[in-house]
Parts: sequence; structure tokens; C-alpha cells
Amino acid sequence: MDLAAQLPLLLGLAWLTPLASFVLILFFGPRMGPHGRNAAWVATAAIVTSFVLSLTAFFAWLGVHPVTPAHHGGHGEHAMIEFEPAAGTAYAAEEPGKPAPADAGHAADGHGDDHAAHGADHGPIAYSGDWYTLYEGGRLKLSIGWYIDALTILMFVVVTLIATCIHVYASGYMHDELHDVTDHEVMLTDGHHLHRPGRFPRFFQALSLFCFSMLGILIAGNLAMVFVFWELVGICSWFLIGFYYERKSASTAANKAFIVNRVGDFGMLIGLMALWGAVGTLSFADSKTTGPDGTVAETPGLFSLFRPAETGHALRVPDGMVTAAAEVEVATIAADHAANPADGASEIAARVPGWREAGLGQWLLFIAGVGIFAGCVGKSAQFPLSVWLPDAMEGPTPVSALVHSATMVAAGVYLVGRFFPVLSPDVLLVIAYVGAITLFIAATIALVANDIKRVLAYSTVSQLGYMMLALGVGGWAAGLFHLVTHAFFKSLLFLCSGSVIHACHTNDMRKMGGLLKVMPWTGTTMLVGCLAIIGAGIPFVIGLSGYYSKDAILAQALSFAEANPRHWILFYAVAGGAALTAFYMFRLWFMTFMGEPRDHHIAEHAHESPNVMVAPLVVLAVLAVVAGWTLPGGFGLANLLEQARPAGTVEGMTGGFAFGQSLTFPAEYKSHEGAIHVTATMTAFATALGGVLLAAAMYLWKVISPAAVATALRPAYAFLAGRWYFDELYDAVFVKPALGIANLASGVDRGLIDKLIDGIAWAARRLAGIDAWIDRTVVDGLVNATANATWNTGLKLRGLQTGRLRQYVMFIVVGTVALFVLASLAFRATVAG
Amino acid sequence: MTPTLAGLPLTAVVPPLAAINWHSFFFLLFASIACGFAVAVVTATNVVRMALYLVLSLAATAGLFLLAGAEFVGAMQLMIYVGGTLVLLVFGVMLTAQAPFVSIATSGGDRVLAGVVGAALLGALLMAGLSVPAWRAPASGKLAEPAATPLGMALVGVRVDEPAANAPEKAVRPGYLLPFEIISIHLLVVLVGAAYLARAKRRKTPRAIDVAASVEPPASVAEHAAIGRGPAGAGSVLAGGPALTGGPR
Amino acid sequence: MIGSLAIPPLFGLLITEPVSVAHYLVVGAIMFTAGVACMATKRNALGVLMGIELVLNGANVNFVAFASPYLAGEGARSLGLDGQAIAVFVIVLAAAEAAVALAITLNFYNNHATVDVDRADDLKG
Amino acid sequence: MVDFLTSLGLSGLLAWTIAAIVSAVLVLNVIAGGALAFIWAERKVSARIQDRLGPTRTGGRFGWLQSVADGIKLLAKEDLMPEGADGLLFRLAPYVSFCASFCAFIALPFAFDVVGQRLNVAVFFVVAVLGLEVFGVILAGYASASKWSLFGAMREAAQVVSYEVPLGMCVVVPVMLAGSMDMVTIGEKQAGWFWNWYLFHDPFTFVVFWVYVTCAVASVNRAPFDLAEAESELVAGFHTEYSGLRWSYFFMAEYGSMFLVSAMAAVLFLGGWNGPIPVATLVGLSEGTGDTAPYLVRLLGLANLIGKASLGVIIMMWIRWTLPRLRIDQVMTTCLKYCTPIAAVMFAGAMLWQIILPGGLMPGVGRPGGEIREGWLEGPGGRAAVKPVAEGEKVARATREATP
Repeated sequence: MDLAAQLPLLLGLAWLTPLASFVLILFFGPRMGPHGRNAAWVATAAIVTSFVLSLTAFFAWLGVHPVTPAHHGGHGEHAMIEFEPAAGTAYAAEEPGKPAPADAGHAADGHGDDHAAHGADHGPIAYSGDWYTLYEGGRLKLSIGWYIDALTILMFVVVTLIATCIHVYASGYMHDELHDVTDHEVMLTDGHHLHRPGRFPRFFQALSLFCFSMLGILIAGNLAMVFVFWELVGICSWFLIGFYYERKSASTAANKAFIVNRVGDFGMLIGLMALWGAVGTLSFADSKTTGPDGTVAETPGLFSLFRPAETGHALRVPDGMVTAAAEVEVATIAADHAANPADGASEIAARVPGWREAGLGQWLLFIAGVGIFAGCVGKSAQFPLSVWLPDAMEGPTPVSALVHSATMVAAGVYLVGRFFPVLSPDVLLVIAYVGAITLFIAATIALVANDIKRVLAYSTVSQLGYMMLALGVGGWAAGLFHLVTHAFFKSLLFLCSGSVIHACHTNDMRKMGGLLKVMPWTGTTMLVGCLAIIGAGIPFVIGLSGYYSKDAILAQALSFAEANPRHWILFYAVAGGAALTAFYMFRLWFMTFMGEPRDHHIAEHAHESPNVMVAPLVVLAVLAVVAGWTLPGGFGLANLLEQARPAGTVEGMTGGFAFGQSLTFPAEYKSHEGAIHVTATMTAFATALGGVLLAAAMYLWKVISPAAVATALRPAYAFLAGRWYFDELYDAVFVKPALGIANLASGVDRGLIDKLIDGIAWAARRLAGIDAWIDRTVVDGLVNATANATWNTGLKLRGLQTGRLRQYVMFIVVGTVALFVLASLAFRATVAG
Repeated sequence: MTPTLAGLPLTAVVPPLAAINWHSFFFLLFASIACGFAVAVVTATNVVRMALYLVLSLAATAGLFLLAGAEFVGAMQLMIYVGGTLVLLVFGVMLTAQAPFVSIATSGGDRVLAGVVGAALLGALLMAGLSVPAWRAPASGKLAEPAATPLGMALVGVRVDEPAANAPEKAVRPGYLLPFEIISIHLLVVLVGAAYLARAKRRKTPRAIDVAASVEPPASVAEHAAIGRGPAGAGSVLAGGPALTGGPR
Repeated sequence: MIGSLAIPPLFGLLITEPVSVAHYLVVGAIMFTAGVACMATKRNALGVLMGIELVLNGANVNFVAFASPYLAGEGARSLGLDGQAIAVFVIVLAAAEAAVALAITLNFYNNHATVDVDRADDLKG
Repeated sequence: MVDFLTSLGLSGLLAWTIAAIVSAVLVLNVIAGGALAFIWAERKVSARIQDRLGPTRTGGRFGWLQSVADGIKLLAKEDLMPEGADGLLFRLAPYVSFCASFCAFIALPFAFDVVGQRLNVAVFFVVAVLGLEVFGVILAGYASASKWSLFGAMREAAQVVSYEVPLGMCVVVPVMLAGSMDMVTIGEKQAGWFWNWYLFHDPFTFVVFWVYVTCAVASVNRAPFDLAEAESELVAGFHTEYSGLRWSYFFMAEYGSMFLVSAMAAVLFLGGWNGPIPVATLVGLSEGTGDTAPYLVRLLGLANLIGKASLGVIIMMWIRWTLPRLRIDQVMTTCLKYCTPIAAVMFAGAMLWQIILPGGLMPGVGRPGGEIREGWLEGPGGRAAVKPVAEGEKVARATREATP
């Protein structure tokens, strides 16, 4: 059974198992054991199953496509594929003296036998197809399909693994829901606390649906499907964040997350429309359809449309966009050749390159990219739309872990990664800056947050910023690599914080301290997490997973900055971000686990969590350590990702029109070499060390008093503590006006429309009154008259009814005889006459 | 001396044996029984006698049917009419046969009137019956084919008598399946309806069977009488209720 | 005497001649009339019921007579099976009718303690 | 026999009359003699069941002449009639009963073609005439102006009328299997070994047979259904006021109808005059050919049938002296709630069986009367002279046309 048939089966099953458990729990959840206790087992079993399946697929993949270290030929400069819309057509062959891109592809990697190692420039090793076509008509084709490459499988494994840990963890964490719950955070009008039955099965039901949706995004074979599961993820997050929906904060947080995501999804819709309207397809890969006559028709997918083979997979505005942009000319040509459209079509086709030289369609491409990115901004809580993520902490901690590490926020980054080949340099630049801003803002806010989960939330935001930035500066592998490693250590951190909260029944770090003694496991694992996230390691020797991914990002940012001197700011953002990260992470850890207990009441009651919660911590800790390693022989996630690298992105690219300048995206492998690498590593190490030392100085050795610092920098502190006043800003700018308009509308409704309708009703009643009067007098009168007449006749006739049976018989007989006589007489008469 | 009948020599009245058509003879026998007892039913005053006469008359009619070659109808007549309907009738007679009702006198006027009207009707019918010469033609006397099986077949929808009398391409003449079904449904309805009509309504009077079970006739005569009046009367008589001439009424 | 003069030839005629449909018709007519008279004169509800039976029976006699190929004159076509089937139906319906009528009578008897139809004039106008 | 007599040169009328008288007398003897025998048998059987000896002295060791003595006594008895009785009806009643059960015998075949008058509706006729017997009882009950008699009569009427329904249904089943109402035909169809009997034709008929037995016992109102003469409640039921010869007529009627229903059971279910083992056929005697063989065969059949019928009567006695009497409501329940539904269902079942496997349980074993089609071909006796084959093939064609 070859891989092409194997993978969809395995991953499809892995994808559908959570759905099954969702349905099961949905219908039979309450009946699963006492208070639905067994729902946890069902959900866990499901996710474990899909994990096992994904793992099987993973190894099946490795068996066919072994991972070997990617090494790159030297003369990348010449092979660099350029993207200069102003300068006309995309491919470098135009420029004399340079090898054709195809050769460039070969030249790019020293010898041909390396093609299998990574995608080279012949595109990634990917399998795609459709399970089921929902609708096909005109240009629109909606189908449930798969697009599977190394990235997909890797993400599958990661997601299912983390989800498994979280399921196990949650089955311990949520045990309160097994019996009636008294929610102390909800005060009813009668002054009592809310008392409600537990919702254990419901939680796992939502969890399963969540996993199903996330896996759906991962395996999706076309953008439409992605969008559907995108929304599903949104609604699941709504369920889960609002799990304690009786709490106002929780429900508002849920709504906030949902609405903010809608904003992003709106942009995404625009992007989708731009793409589909112009190109007419939404599926990633080319699809072969065998016609009834056996002819195999090849319909190109998005990737090959934007990076066609003839340009050596260099990004090029597809004809569809060009014609769409040049609609006026197209219309005139079509009008000229109204006689026979064929000529018109051919002429249009002939003139497309010219138009492309003229730069038509660039903006459409830009809009498409930015639109798609907008969706990712929403999901991954990037700069303008980052406000929802911290509030999402209202959900149960396992949910936070899931949302922040593996599923929702990952979805955004994953989509950008998946969509990378379609993004033009300008879009990438936008992404980079958005990422930079996000990471900086979030990090600064995290500095002063006191809620342990909020700190983690903001660190998540800023890490996402990292990933976005990495992608934005052309570090495709770097970004996704960081996504994977971050998934591990961030979920680890969240689960640790969850266990801390579980022990202390509070989120406030100011009430904690000195917990390491009571909770050794949690403390150690959390320390591992912190080290991983700050990218600790012995430079050039070995490090935790974060060490590798972060270095990759730094390096790529550095090489980008060197290539485009005007964008050094990006590198500074990354470096500073690294320092801030180190600081707040260790601030968190010190405040929580070291020093003297600040609240003895809590410290006494604190206790290590049950094993069912600790086990996942250990597993994740181990992974957080080893995830980044590359084994001798070259097996490592980084190299695995290389297999999925989109076509034509090896050598980076140059181009860009929107910001009046040409951007250069250096090839990623260059950042692993020589000077850049060293600089990046040292920077990362220095910044991280600095941050850690500062944190230690302030919270461990207490040489610097945090309070003093806060007072010294009061305004800045207030500003940060107020989270840059984003919420207030949005409240003033969007919410208030919206409410005002709504009130106005309702006023109009009540005052104007209702009045009108009431008036009509009043008139109708009057009219009906008149009608009734007519009915009563005229119509009824007639009817009664008839009735009376009949009645009187009946009275007169009743005399005939003697009620004597025998008389009736007589009558009958007499009648018969008389009739007979008459008839016979008549007969005689006729015969005679 | 030769035997005489009504002042005439017997030979003038009774034709020689050889000349006698025995079919006609039996017909005459049965016909006279049937008609005679039919008239007797009219003239009799006692209900039970009437019932008896009716039975005899109908039985004789069955004989007539057999003579006409319709054994099935004849047997049917015997079974349903005589064996069923009339038993039912007599049954009813007994149930209601209290002394005052056994014979209810009818006013002479009614009798005369009925006689006149009846005579008129009879006249009309006879005129009609005898007016068609084809009917007066003497019987061909050809043997009738046994009708039971064809009739049964016809009742279930297949006409086997003269199936192909008409052209072969014409299918079988449809039998009486539909009427048969209608009749059966009708019978069912009648059964239910009769049971409903004759059901015991007043439940407060002790049920007939229980009364039967309680064995002190003298004490229970009064209440039996009540029952006899009451709807449970049927049951009560069945199960050993009041005397023939009920209780005091 | 006159009667006694008239009777013998008729009797002889009847007994020697083969019967025809008309014979049966006469029997039917007599029974029918008797039934009607019965209905008209009997005050006992069951008497009336018997009258009805007689009437139905008279009708049946006609049907059977017309149905019998044995009675039909030379060449005259008989009603065939139809007549017998109708007769059967009439008998069955008569049974049904008797059952219902008896039930009604009993009901009447239970409510009025009599079976005199003349006293069943509650519906007189 | 008519042909024989006419061959002797007698005129048609005389021949017919003599033949009729002969067969009538024979049947009458069957009833009367049977009654005598059965009365004696009942005495002995009851005695044995009650661990007594019964009549021992009258005429020889076993009291052979006991019944005769009874008869003489009855003849000698004074014939009483209560005043206030309806004389005519009182006198008439016994004869009505007796005639009814007597007439029924006319259509009952005792052996192949040994039958008073072979009717092609024989079964129907017998059931119908049996139904008439109740009249005598009712009239007797009414006429003797005694409440006991009346109650007995009423019960009898109710009982018999309601038991006619399931009885009819049971009887219809063999008729359906044979495809004819002619008892001779039905009997012929069960010729051969005993597994050809309709009793063993299929499970339904087997059940139906027992329902028939129940209903038969009830319709001749023998114990446990003898409410008409429930001596414990009503002195002697409908014949309380009777005595002497008239009473003995009732008695004969009762035994006659007992014998009759048993004989019917034999003909309908137990192969009639065909023994369990076709001895005659095995030894090569045939009904049709030869000059003495037919008589031997018929004699054998006669013995067979009478044996079976008597066995049935004995069983009735056995039941009578074993089971207690039912209450009237129990009797009605038995009829309406059990016998009727069971009979109906069995009827339907037998019909389906006939459709599904017409060969019966053992299609291999030749069964004369499998399909109803053959039944039509049977010459229905008496007037059956008219070319049955023609009718048969007409039927066949008709059904062919009728079934597209």
C-alpha cells in the first residue's frame, strides 16, 4: 500500500476520531457512568487513537522520505529568483547571463540526488486529493480534500500529542465538574452563590470538537475547507472560553474572542474572494481529473498558479489576476471580437504578459495576501486583534493550554506557513512588522502582569509575534519550527501554571512564592519550560528546543536586516523581545516558586497535583527539551520541515512595489552560515542571560526592588499595567459608537415603527367592529329568517308522522299497489295508443 | 262402488298414477305447505305458534329450492334461516314472552284493512307474475348442473359457469367477490351493533350470572323480575331467572 | 258445490302438468302478501319481524325460480347463477337484519317493558 | 337400487318409493338400534368409570337386554302432559327433534356410495339439519309451561346457536381441502394409508379436529356442555315434563345426533370408511369391478365407519363421566373466546398451507386429493351425471383466465 493511499486513510481517520467521540458524548455523555465520568475516557481514547494514527503516518512518511541534512550549493546569488514586477516578467531568464530558473533550481542544490532530501525547487513532497465533492458548478468547486506534506504530518503529531496530554491532564483537573458545583465567582440576586450541576461530559465534548476542527484545518486540501474549520475552531473556542458562562467575565471573554475573530475572518473572506474571483480555484495543489473519455485533465492549484513551473516556481501574478485587474481592456477586446470570442480569448492571452509588465494585478495579489493574513491576525492574536487572547484565560486552564499552544493560535501561523508561496514581498513585510509590534507590546505587558496565566498569555502573544516575524522575514522553516517547539513548552508552561492554580486556588503571583518545596515536580518542569522558552543552551553545543528555533528566527531576522538596511528595527525587536521574554518568564518562576511564601494560608494548603496531572507535565518537559535536537544522521524537525518547504522559496526572493522599494528576502540557509549564525547565537544568549539576571536581581536576590522601579517609572508602569489601554481604546472607538447607533435604531423602532403598526391595528379593529355589526344584523337576519320558515313548515308537517309502524306498512303497500295500477294503466294506454 | 271425492268419482279428481308428474306433485306438496303455513302465520295469534308455522313454511320453501335445483340455496335456507335466524327469533320470543304479550289482539278494523290491502297487493303481484307468457311456459325439465361449486367459485370471484360463453378474448365474468366482501363486513358490523344494542346498561342491578349463582329462587324472584324488565333480562332468563310469566309488573 | 266442481280439474292440471316459473311466482306472491299482512296486523314486534322474514323469503322464491334452468321453458334463458347468488345474499342479509331487529326489540322491551309496536310511537309528530 | 327395481319391472314411482322406504328404514334402524346399543354402552361405561359393574343380569351376563327392557318400560309408561301446556307444541316437539337428527342421516355416507341420498352439499345439509334439532328442544321447553324446561330450552338455544359458528368453521376446513361438500368425495380423498387422513394433513387440521370435537360435544349438548338438562339446577332441563315414549324420542334424537357428529368427524377427519391400513386394496379387492368384491369392500367400509363413529360416541361418554359441568358463562366463553378464534386462525392457516405446499406434509406419499382443482373435477353425486369433466376443464380454463 503506497503512501499516496496510506496517508489520507491514516490521517483522515485520525482527523475523524475526535468527531466520533464528540458525537458519542453529545448523545450519550450524561449516561456515561456517574455524572458522565467516562466521557473523559471516551474523549481521551479518541485523541490517543488519532495520536497513534498520526504517529503511524509519521513513521510511514519517514520510511518513504528519509530525513537527511539539507545542504545548499554556494552560488545562490546567481540562482536567486527575482520578483520584479516593474521590471516585467518574473523569471530570471529575462536577464542575460543568468541561467534559466530550472537550472537555477538544480544549481541551487549541489547535485540532483538531493532532491528527495528537501523539496529543492521542485516543490515540496506533497500528496493531495479529494474525499468528497460537496458542490461543483461553474468555476466553483467545494470539496473535502487533503493536502498532506511533512508539515501537515508534523503538525498532526504535535497537535494530537499535546491534545492527548491535555486530555489526560483535564480529566484530573475538571473533577470538580463531576458533582454539583458552587461557583463562588457568581453571586445571584438572592445573595447566594450559583449552585449548578457539573458539566463534565460537556467539557470533553467541546474538547473533542476542538481537536477535530484543528485537525481539519491541518489536513484541509483547499482554502474553503480551511475557512470552514477555521470558523469551527472559533466556535469551539467560544464554547470553551465561556465554559463557566454564568460568570460575566467568562461570557464576555468568550464573546470578545469570537467577535474579534470575526473581524479577522472578515478580512480573510475578502482575501478568499479576491483569490477565487481572480483565479477561480481555492485548492492548494493541482488536481488531476480523469474525464469520462479517460483524458486526464490537470487543473492547476493555487501554488502552481502563483509559482508556475515555467518561471522556476518564482512568484508571478497569475493571468487571472492580471486580466481581472485589466478588466477595462479585456472588456474592449471582448467587444471588438464579439464576432468570434475565440480570437478575443487568444488576443487577451497574448496581451497578458504585457499587462503583467505594466504591473497590473499587483494590488490584487497584495490584497489577497493581506486578507488571508488578516484572518491569521485574528486567530493568532496579532497586533491589532490581540486583545482577546489574555481574556481567554477565563476558560479552564486546560483550555488555555490547548488554545495557546497547539490549536487556535497555531492555526494562524500554520495558515501563513501553508500559504507562504502565495504571499508577495510586500505582504511579507506587513507580516513582519505586525509580528514585531505584537511581540514587543505583548512582552512589555507581560513584564508587569501579576496574574500567572496572563503572563503566560502575553508571552504566547509575543511568541506568536516571533513566528509571524520569522515568516515575514522569509524564515519559513524558522517560523514553523518555532511554532512546533513553542507548542511543546508553552503547553507545558500552561499546564504547570494550571497545577499551581490548582494547588493555590488563585492566579495572583503576589500571593505565591516558595512553592518549589511543596510542588517539586511542577516547579522543575516549569523551570524546564522557562528555559526552553527563553532558548537557553550552551551556544554552538546544545540547547533546549527553544534554543534552536529562536536562533533560527534571530538569524533570519539578522540576515534580512542586513539585506535590507532600512529594516534593522526588526532585528532589534527580536533581540529585545528575547531579553524581555527571559525577564518576565523568570520573574514568573521566581515569584512563584522561590523566596518566602507571601501568603502562608495558601502555602500551607498548597500540595503537589495528582499524578494524572503530573505525568503530562513530565512528558511535555522531555519534549520541550529534545524537540529541537537534530540527531546525528540529520534527523530533526528542522530538516523534516525542509521537506515541506514550498517551491521556489529556497533561494528567497526579491521584489516589492507597494512601499516604493524593492525588498530582498535572503535564502534561509544562508542564515545558518558563518557570521550571521554566530552573531545571532551570541545575541540570543546575551539577551536571554541579561533578562534572566535582571529577573533574578529583582525577584530572587532582591537587590533591586520592583516596587521602587515601578514608582520610578510610574507612568510607563501604569501604561503597561493598563495593557497599553487597548481595551479602552477599542471601547471608545468601536464599542461605544456601535452601542450609540444601536440605541438610536431601537429608539426609531420603538418610537416610529411600533407607533405606526399600533395605529394600523387600531384602524383594523374599528373596521372589524363595523363588519361585525353588518354580519350580526344583515347576514344573521337572513339566515334566521330562512331557519324560521323551515321550522314553521316542519311544525305544520309533523302531523303526518303518526309514529305507528303498521300504518307505515299500510301506506307503503297502498302506495305500491297504486303505483302498479297507474303504471299498468299507462302501459295499456301506450300499447293501445 | 267407486270411491268418490266431493261427489265425483275419484278418477275424475286424481289422474291415473302414470299421468302424475312427480316433480309437480312434490312441488305442489311443498308449495302448499309453504303457503299454508305462511297464511297460518298471519292468522295465528300466539307468537310461539307463529314462530313454529314460520319455521315450517320456510323449511318447505327450502324444499322448493331443492326442487328448483338450487341445493346450495336450499341448504343455506335451512342452515341460516331455519337453523339460525328463526332460532334467534324464537329466542327473542321466549325472552319477551310474558303472558300479556304472548298474544296481543289486533282490532278487527286493522285485520279487515290489512286483508283488503293484502288482497289488492296479491292481485297486483299475480297479474304481474302471470302476465309474461315465457314464464308460463312449462319447464324444459333439463337437469340443472350442480351449482354449489360454481357458486362458491363465483363468491370468491371466478365465474366457472359459462366462462367462455362469450368470446374467448373476453376474460372471465367477474364473480361476486366484492359483494361477498361487503356482505362480510356488513355482517361484522351487524354483529357488533347487535351486541351493542342488546348490551346490559344498568350495571347497578346484579349481573345475571351472579344472580344465577345465588341459589334462593323465592327471595330473588322480585329482583329477577326487576332484571327481567331491566336490560339484563336476557341473561337472567338464560341463567335461570324468573318464571315464564315474569314477576309482578 | 261450485268450488268442489271447480277444484278437481285445477288440481289435476297442477299435478299432471310440469311446473313453470309462474308456479313459483305464485308461491312467492302468496308468501310476500302474507308477510306484508303479517307486518300490517301483528302488534307484537316479533310478529312484525316474522312478517319481514316472510317477505324476504317470498322475494327469494322468485329469484331462485328465475335462476333455475330447470324451470325455465324451452329455450328461455334463465338468470343462472346470479339469481342463486342474490338469493344467498338475501338470506345472509335477512339473518343480519333479524339479529339487529331482535336486538332493537329487546332494547325496546327493556325500556318500555312491552313489545307492542303500537306503543312505540315516541317519535310521533 | 332404483335401476335394480326398475329392472324387476316396477314403475318409476314404485321403484323410487320402495328404494326410499328401504333406505329410510335402514337409517331409522341405525338410529334406533344405535340408541339401544349406546344406552347400554353408556350404562356400562359409566359404571366402569365409577368402578361399578353396571347392568349385569338383564339378559345374559352383561345385561345385553337392559336397553330393551328400558324401551319396554318406556312404552308402557303413562304419557303425561301438564295442564297449561301448549298441547300441539308439546306433542310436536319430540318428533321435530327426532326428525331433525333422522333427516341428517340421509346425507351421511356409511361406506363408499352407501348413502341415503348423495348430495353435493352433504356436509352443509347435515350441519343445517342438525341445527334444526334445537327447535324441538325449544318448543318442548316452551310448551311444557315449566320454568325449568324453559330455562333449559333457552340455554340450549343460546348454546347451540353460538356453537354452530365454530362448528361450521371447523367443518369448512376439510371441505376446503377436498374441494367438495360431497361427503362421499371427501371420504374418497382420504383413501389409502392413515396419513392420508385429513387429521394428519397439516398441523392446522390436527388442531381443528380437536376444536371440532369440542364444538360437536357442545352442539349435541352432552356433558360438560349439557346445561339444557342440568339436573343439579334444572330438574331435568327441557324434558322435565316428558315421560314415556315422547321422552324416549328425545333420547333417541340425542344418541342419534351423537352418532351423527361422530360419524361426521370420522368422514371429515378420520378417513371415513377408509381404514388406517388399506386392507382391501392390499388384498386386491376394488370397489368398482367384480360382482362380489364391491360388496365386500363396502361392508369393510361400513364396519370401519361405524367403528370409528362408535369410538367417538364412547369417547363422548368418557368425557361426560369425567368432566364436571361448566357454567353457562364458561360455556359461552369457551365458544366465543376460544373455539371461534382458534377455528378461524386454523382455517386461515390450513388455507395458506394448502397454497404453499399442496402436497400436504408428505408430498412423496400419494395423496388423492391434493389440489382443489381436482375437487372441481369430482363428479358431485346425485345429479352429477352431467359431464363433470366438461365442467372441470371449464373450471380450469376459467381459473386460467382469471389468474393472469
